[in-house]
Amino acid sequence: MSTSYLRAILAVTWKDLTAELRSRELLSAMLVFSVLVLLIFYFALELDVQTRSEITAGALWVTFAFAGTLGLNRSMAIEKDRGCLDGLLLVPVDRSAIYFGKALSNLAFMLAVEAIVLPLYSIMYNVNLFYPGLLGVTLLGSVGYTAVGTLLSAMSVQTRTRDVLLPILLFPVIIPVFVAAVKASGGFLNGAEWSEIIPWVNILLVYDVIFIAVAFMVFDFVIEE
Amino acid sequence: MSTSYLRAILAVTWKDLTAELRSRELLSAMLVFSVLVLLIFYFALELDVQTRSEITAGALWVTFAFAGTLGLNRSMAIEKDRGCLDGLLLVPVDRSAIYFGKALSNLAFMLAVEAIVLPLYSIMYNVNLFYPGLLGVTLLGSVGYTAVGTLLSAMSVQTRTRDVLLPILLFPVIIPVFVAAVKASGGFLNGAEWSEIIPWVNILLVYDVIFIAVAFMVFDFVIEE
Amino acid sequence: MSPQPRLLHVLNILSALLLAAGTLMVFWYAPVERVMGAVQKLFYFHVATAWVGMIGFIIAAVVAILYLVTKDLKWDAINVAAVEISLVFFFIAIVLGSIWARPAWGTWWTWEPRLTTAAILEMIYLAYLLLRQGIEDPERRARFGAVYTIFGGLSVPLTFVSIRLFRTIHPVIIGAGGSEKMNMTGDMVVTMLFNIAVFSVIFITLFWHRIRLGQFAEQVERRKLQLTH
Amino acid sequence: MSPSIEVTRLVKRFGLKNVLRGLDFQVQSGEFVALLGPNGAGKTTFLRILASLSRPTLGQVRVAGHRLPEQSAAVRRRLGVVSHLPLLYGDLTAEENLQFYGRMYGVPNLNVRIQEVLDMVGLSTRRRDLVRTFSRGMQQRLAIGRAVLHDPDVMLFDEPYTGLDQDASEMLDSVLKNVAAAGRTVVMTSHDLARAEDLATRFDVLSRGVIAASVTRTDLQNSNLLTFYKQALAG
Amino acid sequence: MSPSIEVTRLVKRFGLKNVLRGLDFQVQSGEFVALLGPNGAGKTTFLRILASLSRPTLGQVRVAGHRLPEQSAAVRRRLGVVSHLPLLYGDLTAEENLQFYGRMYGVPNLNVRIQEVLDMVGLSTRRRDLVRTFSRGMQQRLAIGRAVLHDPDVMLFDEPYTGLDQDASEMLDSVLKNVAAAGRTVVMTSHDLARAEDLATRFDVLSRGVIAASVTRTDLQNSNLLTFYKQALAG
Ligand code: HEM
Ligand SMILES: Nc1ncnc2c1ncn2[C@@H]1O[C@H](COP(=O)(O)OP(=O)(O)OP(=O)(O)O)[C@@H](O)[C@H]1O
Ligand SMILES: Nc1ncnc2c1ncn2[C@@H]1O[C@H](COP(=O)(O)OP(=O)(O)OP(=O)(O)O)[C@@H](O)[C@H]1O
Ligand SMILES: [Mg+2]
Ligand SMILES: [Mg+2]
Repeated sequence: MSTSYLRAILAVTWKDLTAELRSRELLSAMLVFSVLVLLIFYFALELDVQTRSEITAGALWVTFAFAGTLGLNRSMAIEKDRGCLDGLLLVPVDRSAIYFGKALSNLAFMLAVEAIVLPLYSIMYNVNLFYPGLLGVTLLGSVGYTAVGTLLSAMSVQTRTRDVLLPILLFPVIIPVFVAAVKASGGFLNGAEWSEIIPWVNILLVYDVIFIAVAFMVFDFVIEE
Repeated sequence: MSTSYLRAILAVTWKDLTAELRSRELLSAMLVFSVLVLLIFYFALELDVQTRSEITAGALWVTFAFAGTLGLNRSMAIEKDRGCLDGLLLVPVDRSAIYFGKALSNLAFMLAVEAIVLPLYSIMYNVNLFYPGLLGVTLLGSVGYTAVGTLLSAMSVQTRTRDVLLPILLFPVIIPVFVAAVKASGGFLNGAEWSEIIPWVNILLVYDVIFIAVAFMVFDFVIEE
Repeated sequence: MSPQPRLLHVLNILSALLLAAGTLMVFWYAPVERVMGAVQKLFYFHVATAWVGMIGFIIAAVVAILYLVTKDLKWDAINVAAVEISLVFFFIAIVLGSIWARPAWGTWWTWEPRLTTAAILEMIYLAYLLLRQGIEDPERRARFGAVYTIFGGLSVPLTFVSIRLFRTIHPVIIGAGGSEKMNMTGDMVVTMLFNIAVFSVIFITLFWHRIRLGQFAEQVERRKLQLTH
Repeated sequence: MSPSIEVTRLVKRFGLKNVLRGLDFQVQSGEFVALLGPNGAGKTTFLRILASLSRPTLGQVRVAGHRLPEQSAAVRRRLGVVSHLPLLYGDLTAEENLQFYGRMYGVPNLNVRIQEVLDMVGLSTRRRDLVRTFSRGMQQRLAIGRAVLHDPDVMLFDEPYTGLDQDASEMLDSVLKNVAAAGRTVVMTSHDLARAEDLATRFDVLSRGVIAASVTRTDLQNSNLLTFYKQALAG
Repeated sequence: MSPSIEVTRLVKRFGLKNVLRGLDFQVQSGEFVALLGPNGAGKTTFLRILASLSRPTLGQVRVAGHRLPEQSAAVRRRLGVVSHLPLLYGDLTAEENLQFYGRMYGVPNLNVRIQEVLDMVGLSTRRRDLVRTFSRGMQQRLAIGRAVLHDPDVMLFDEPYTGLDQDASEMLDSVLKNVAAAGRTVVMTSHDLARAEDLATRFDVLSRGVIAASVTRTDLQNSNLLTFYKQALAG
């Protein structure tokens, strides 16, 4: 990887972080939204303590998925605002650099949100979530999620229905990552055998690698008119 | 109500319906999204048949709430696109006419989605959902939801964080309607006594009336610059 | 900048004295509760902070109406002040309740309707802050803030009502420890009422300070403006 | 007769920045004022306040005899506005856009009027096309059609010539000349001094937050608008 | 030397609508072409294809010796584009926007260059302000600064004078004159024939999907651009 390629990636990430650190709008919105999703679940599903502990992993990942969509949408909307996407298209760097730059900043936002939602959930539902394994799975899941999410948000933002299209494109594609993450997280939470967990972690790893590779390869087609 | 007032309301609703009927983008997006939410729930929560029947009402309403946000957001984004909101502000009709016009078209979209999700859910999970009471509750809940949602989406679209703000503003405020709708729907589904259901229906009614009245009164302040 | 009015000075001192008195009363006057022991002392602060927090939210809604009617930004300053202070008090109430819940119920948090309602209330007003953050024009910020606090104010009492129903239809069994109804002795009631009064005074004092802070910020802006142009 | 627009000591502040600083401005009916000034002078800000789209921080504003922002409803009925954005729905056709606005303004004989307006702005053949497929100039044409649809008394036009081709510019020239002749009031911003000189009856230069200079066409007679403009900015 | 831009039988279709219908176009380095044509003629569509922002439906396009869309990466390095939108981030300051684009283009001595560009477009004092608070003309100035930041060889400017005041227009005049003199290629659309006549070395009229007429400045000498333009459209 040449230095100019790296510099381009960092320039994209840096721009997103600068804008966000100035206002901190996106992060706070994603956070509040996550907590709201958890609250809504409570009212809707009225889960008693027992079922609840069984679905901790599921509830967490649904929350991450929704909050993540929010973040992805906004991060791409910024590119569309004053025609910036055209500006990016005109730039003489490999399009994959733009992809990695956006994916990195999206991942940063997602991890920041998770870093607050996990302890909060831990207090609210009185479960210990601080297993290194669980944290690892969270990281792996988030990587897969943003890898695909960045690609698809770049697509959806170029359509007329951009406000609504992202979750529709993203959710079905992400299901394998989602299921694997839920299973693996649940395994760690319920103290399952390592041998039971490892297949799910493997799936996550494989998917992350595949998704990143494919996204890397097709991003050119997506972002070009 | 004067005829020019009525005509203005209908002009706004008509415009939204025309645009939507031409492309059917929003409706199809809301529908696909609803189905996806149901699927995600299925994977995340892995509900067995029994718990599932208990949470049917909750799952349905979570779905409606999320799909509804999608619709509201898009319906207001259209107004913001080429400065149309300014165009609406310049028009010499009572602002409440604009509110009712938008609320009507939003309600129409929401009911259309529900009219498809309900039978679909009924097939997917093999539960009978065709109780007149349940349909009535769905209507009441949707009215309350769009009454507040239209107002708050008019606010959120005028902020810098418009892509993300609506659910954050809407969900906490709508909780009473949401809880009442879940409870009443659940009551009908589980064949509860009428006397147990009636308080929730009353809450719904009261809320619908209050929310519509207040929204009517304050909409002027929201849409004015 | 105007110096602190005399009454505010008096309030400062009064708040400090009352807080000391209230605390003394909690620890020396009120009896130790039989079932829960010393943790129960948190109760007085818990109830008092929750109380003033709610009052503040109601004040915010009332002031919001005043703002919309008069369009005087003064009311907006009061509206923000009320929400911010109440948010803090209410947060303290939740934290205290949480600390209390740990020994009482064996958990920091449980999904009991009242707690959930409290959490939602906090969320409404956090959303309010996010809303304001996203708007630059002060006048519009004030208007939207006012409208939203009115909806918040509507949502609060009705949420409580619906939660009541919630409980009567589906009694929720609270977590591990279980809770017997406290038997409040007369001393306890007196202590509780006194502390509510104490925190009300503290609330008023802080409220006043916060409003003044808003005015100072406004003045600083105006000075800067004169300097830059 | 009272002036059509009357602004006294208008101040508009964005955060810390004073954009308008005690601006005074008067227009009689029948006057055609060209509002000139460098980029960022505050022309758009000022027109938006006159159009009741933005609120003054301080100061009095009366348009068509009504106070702003209090009586904005009465003012809006008589206003025609062209702004930097076209204020059109991309997902509706040209015709549907005009239909919608026509209904909102309660325009009588709407279909006839729409035909007239479409002919005027030269979009009759494109009436059934969605506005989002329009080129920049076509959107601007339709925006002008929208602004004059209800035959307003007071026209606030912010750089209306943007993106218009020769034909459309000539069309707009004649529209503006006609309305001014009919006793309507026009306030138009423009960076095209030659065109302004051609059309307007009065030239006001907005600079440093106030009307720095103002001259009528008759007073300008033996001088040149560009020189006048540069002097106003310098002084 | 091969031509800087070479377009053969270019067709662009939107759905059923043929916007460009077998257009041929050639520009040598050092030429300054003014691309004229009525609203909706397809000027923007054409420039977007040259800028590799849109794909031709049919036909060959070569820019700076490279084929589009296949070798677009090589082309983009040498392009400077001003479009109808400013292509700027509203949540970043003027300076941060230029910094970002400068890094993406790998501009050497970036900070010095940014200072130069900001001075040129007259936004030095506003460098720390967020772009979304800029007036229309200020955004256009910065968009021009962005387009020339990396000192491109081929400039595609779509109505670059939009919203610019007197000063900024003069600034752009001199920029365009300099770059053309330095052997760079410029293709500019404009509806302002006087200005085009002043600057360009060649005038092409786009009409009904093809270049309907083309004339160099020397050939135009004893005629008038407006007459030429009208004839081209009529014929
Ligand atoms: C809306 C906000 C709240 C109000 C108005 C409130 C008020 C009260 C009152 C009046 C009591 C004593 C009477 C009774 O036992 O029913 C009480 C007890 C208690 N509250 Fe709260 N509270 C609020 C929120 C919370 C929260 C958020 C928590 C915990 C996170 C909490 C934890 C507790 C605990 C542990 C008790 C003792 C219950 C027992 O005696 O077993 N409260 N609260
Ligand atoms: N929302 C805002 N926040 C902060 N400053 C603003 C805002 N809107 C406008 N401004 C500032 O107000 C000043 C005037 O802007 P305005 O758009 O009125 O200028 P203008 O005279 O129309 O310029 P142009 O000829 O470029 O259109 C500018 O300095 C601009 O930066
Ligand atoms: N996405 C699209 N879908 C359908 N038609 C389109 C689309 N984009 C442009 N057109 C059509 O292509 C034609 C050319 O548009 P273009 O924007 O290139 O015109 P232009 O010459 O730049 O006009 P102007 O001078 O008004 O900017 C127009 O008739 C327009 O309606
Ligand atoms: Mg302007
Ligand atoms: Mg164009």
